[in-house]
Amino acid sequence: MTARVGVITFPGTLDDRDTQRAVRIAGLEPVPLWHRDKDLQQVDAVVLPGGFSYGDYLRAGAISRFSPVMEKVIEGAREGMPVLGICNGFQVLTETHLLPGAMLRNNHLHFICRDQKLRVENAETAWTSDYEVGQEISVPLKNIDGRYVADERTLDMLEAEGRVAFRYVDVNPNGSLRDIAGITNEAGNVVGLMPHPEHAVEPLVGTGRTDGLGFFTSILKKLVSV
Amino acid sequence: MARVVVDVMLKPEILDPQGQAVQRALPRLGFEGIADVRQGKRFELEVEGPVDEAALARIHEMAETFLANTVIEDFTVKVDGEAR
Amino acid sequence: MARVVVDVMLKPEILDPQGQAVQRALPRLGFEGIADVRQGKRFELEVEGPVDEAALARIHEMAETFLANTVIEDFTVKVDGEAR
Amino acid sequence: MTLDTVKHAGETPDTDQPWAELGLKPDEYERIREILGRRPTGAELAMYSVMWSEHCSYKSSKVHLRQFGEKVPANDAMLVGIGENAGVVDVGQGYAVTFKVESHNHPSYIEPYQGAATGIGGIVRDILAMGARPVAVMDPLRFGAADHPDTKRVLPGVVAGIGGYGNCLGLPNIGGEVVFDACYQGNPLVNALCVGVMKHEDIHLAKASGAGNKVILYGARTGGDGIGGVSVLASETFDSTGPAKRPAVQVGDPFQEKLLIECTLEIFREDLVDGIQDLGGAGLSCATSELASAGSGGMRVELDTVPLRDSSLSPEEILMSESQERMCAVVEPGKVERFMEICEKWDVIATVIGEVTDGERLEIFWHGEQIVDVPPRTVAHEGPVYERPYARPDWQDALQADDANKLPRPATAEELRAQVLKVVASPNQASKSWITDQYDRFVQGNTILSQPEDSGMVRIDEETNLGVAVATDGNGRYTKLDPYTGAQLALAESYRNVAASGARPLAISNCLNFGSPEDPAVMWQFAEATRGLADGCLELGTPVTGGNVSLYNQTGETAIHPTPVVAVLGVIDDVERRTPIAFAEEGQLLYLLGDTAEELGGSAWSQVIHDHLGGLPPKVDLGREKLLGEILISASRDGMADAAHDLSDGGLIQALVESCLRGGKGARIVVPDGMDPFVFLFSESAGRALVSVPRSEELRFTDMCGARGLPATRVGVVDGEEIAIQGQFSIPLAELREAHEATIPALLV
Ligand SMILES: Nc1ncnc2c1ncn2[C@@H]1O[C@H](COP(=O)(O)OP(=O)(O)O)[C@@H](O)[C@H]1O
Ligand SMILES: [Mg+2]
Repeated sequence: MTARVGVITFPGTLDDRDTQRAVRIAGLEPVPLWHRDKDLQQVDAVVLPGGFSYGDYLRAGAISRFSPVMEKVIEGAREGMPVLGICNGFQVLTETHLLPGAMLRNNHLHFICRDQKLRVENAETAWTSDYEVGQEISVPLKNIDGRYVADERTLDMLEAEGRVAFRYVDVNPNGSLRDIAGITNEAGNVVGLMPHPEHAVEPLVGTGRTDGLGFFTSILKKLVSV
Repeated sequence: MARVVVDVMLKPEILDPQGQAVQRALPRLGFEGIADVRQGKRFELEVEGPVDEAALARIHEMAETFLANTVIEDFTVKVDGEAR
Repeated sequence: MARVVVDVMLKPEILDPQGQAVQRALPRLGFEGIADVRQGKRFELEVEGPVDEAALARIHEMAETFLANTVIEDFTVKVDGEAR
Repeated sequence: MTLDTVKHAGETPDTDQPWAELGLKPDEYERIREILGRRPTGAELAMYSVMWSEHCSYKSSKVHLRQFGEKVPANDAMLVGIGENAGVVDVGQGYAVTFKVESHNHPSYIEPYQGAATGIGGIVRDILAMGARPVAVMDPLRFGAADHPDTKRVLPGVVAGIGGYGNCLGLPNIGGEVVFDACYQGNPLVNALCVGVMKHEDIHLAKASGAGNKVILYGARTGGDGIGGVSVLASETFDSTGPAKRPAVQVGDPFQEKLLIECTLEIFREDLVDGIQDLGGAGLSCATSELASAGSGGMRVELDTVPLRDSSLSPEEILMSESQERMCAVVEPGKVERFMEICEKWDVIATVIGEVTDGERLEIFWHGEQIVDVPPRTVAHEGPVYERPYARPDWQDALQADDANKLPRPATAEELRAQVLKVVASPNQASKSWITDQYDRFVQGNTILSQPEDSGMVRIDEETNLGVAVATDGNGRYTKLDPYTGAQLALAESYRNVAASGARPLAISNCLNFGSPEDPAVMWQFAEATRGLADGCLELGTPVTGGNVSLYNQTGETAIHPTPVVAVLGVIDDVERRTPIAFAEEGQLLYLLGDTAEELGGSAWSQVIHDHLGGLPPKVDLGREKLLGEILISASRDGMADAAHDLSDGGLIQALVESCLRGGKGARIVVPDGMDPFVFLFSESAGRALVSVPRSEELRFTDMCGARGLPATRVGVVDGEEIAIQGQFSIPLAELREAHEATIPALLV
């Protein structure tokens, strides 16, 4: 029996089917969850995929955070359930304050789609244990509201506690403070990042790299070994 | 230095998807009694020198030709008093 | 029905590339003398019923929890008189 | 104002009506009166005027477009042909693919962001209406001079609009074109293409049948935007004053459209609709009359039931409104409840607005009174048809006599080198990544190839690796020099691009962008181009499955270059066998396929170095194109080529630079004996491609070319960090990259 990973679809979510595919490729069972669901169907972990939920109107992630399913996600996250927010999912996690800071319009004001190099800064979270600290990976990045900001104190705290999970390497594609591409909560079960690991799991499509598979194999190991 | 504010709103007959999305979300969040929401842009301009009629006329022109697309948007210009 | 306006602006210490882009474009278009531009959002709410203190308090809460993200934004609420 | 009912119209035959303001001609108005046996009501007049506009009725182009149906090549792949929302082709394994390209030119000039955004929205709904899941978009674009100040307004807005809408829908953008030319200054061309995939049994058609079946309008509420958009924006020149008292530009809501897509696909999955039609130009007028016209029986609509955004709209305005993100479905009564449930699930508003009747009329009611009573075919399918006069313009001879082959050429190797750098850095030849990086090319996780590859390719079956490839091309300069040949060159190039990626070309869609049909010279260009395209498709064996015509692209007396944009769709059985353009393997051999003649008319070189347009375009040999295609496809399938790039504008040097930069590897090139190095590098002879062949495959590859009679010349080897043309010059890759990539950002930021 393998572990079950819930993949939430909000209205306007785009990468839900891609995320389910990545989960499947890693050997996990994807469980589609709907934004109106009031329970999580006993999944072992949850991914909030990318997209433009509610059109990203108002602010990216601002409306989705009030979806019924998010109450359960917040509850679960506080109890230690692994939660991964990718792109729009990361934006939702900051709007719910499960992760600190906020996402703003890219400093160049354009949507940007590129193959982005990242450095793994924390390989102890639920979603990064298959990587090594300092390892560089390349995964697609695509967003218009990808600029991570937080006040200095929060940034210092994140650094001091080792909670910056990923940093942009070579190019900071959006003006994120301190090149932050992804962060984790204190317990390491909640991780959010702007780039898209689920689009780097097959050699044939996208950029042709599989550097993103580690997210899903990390969670597989964690869930199946406990 | 004085501050001039230019508000740019979609014309009333033009679809405002953002405002609609906000309005539709409100009841779910427990806020009732809002019949309509329109979302627009607010520009705060810090103007060097006096904000006299000539300056306002120029800002008006700027709003008309650049800050707003008057095919779909209306705008208003107003002086906001001393900038903080 | 009365109109209440909520203005949401990025906090002063947060970089506002949209405002900056506008400001940078102005001289090219022949508009000089604008020292700074900040771009924010304006929400026009049509409120059913009286806009009394209770209503304003609710709108304030709505702005604080929803219309603005106070990690990065400031907001103001004001009554705009009768809606057209 | 009293309501202009059918009864009232019958009683007041002499009432003055604003038919001229609505763009109708006197004889057209007369014909409406004849059809109805009375004067039309205001609502009927509104419907006829939008549906008989150039944009909806194709009244000037119809007589020429007929050739696409008449000269049909033998090809059993076509499942649905011209006439539906989009054509459908069989790609095997039970899959069907639908694709179409459309224009949104004029709105994009007025409001670049929204004009382009709603262009994507419109074409996506066409594809959806066929029953397919949209899987990719492309955007062939043309702007005025790169350094013109207005280009700085139009281009970034258009690109942001295409990205803003397409990215939000989750559709990968897998290709397109960006061309600059002063002729498009006041008339940018914003064409948009969408591809969709379904199983054969899921194909849906736009027809209403079965008396008692319900007509359901679903999606966005109807507002006052875009009224008169069709007739004013798409049919008339800008200076004419149209009827637009309401804004003629629409604002798109991609979020609503995303919901509409998912909701509609779920409705298809449960087999709940009989007929379906998207609402595009001419809104409800178009949807109701087309559904009724294509089906059996009539239709009755209660206009009061249409959900409105603005309660002050008149019935005429409701019928003409082009509010975006709406669809119209015909549903059996027993399935209505489930239909509504699915709409509710997706937060999509759905309303029964009428039903199919056993009569023959389209009847529309407002406040209980009848305001429309028409035979639907006369609105939708039997509009006016013009045999517009056409004549070869008197300047054509002089233009062709102004031979580009006689222009001064570089005298030294150093000058040749400088011109190479200048051409690859020119706006039309420069890298477009500043633009294409604003588009999501990864979403849906099936993108095999995307810009800057020769074609965009997506996988459509994860188990079997079946895929489709699409390329779009058009060259207004060639077409201006010779419209017949120019259209065929566009076809040939697009065909070649698909084949170079390893896919087998199957079918064509096209978007014909021209000036005013009332100008006999433009009409001649149009007639020649359609004839060229139809003949070409017949010869290549690839049927035209659909397309779009955009006329009146002109400012005053000056028309744009005639610009037919041709999209070719191909199929590839195993996407793992695709051929990319990157020269990445050191030591591989570079083969030039095809013949190089001295052909510089309309070339990039003549434009960049001499600002010249004259002479004849390159010759077309479609038999040769077909052979080249077969070789490229075989090479891909049998692993004989690791990379291939078609040769087109900019000639060999342009292809070489692109492939080397993409792979990060240089090349050493030898000019073949007896060939002039300048002609070798810059000629734009058609029917050519550059291929990177592993040494182990060389013999097999050359044998294949030899056996089939395709000239294959070994011209060099992948090697080093520079492009070196033996005996001439060399340029480091870094210098080429700088030249190629810096141009567009510098123009626009
Ligand atoms: N507006 C655009 N949108 C998406 N892709 C584009 C656009 N413009 C150009 N491209 C892509 O850039 C690449 C180079 O374009 P082009 O030089 O026109 O190709 P070709 O000459 O081979 O037809 C192609 O992959 C094309 O699809
Ligand atoms: Mg090509």
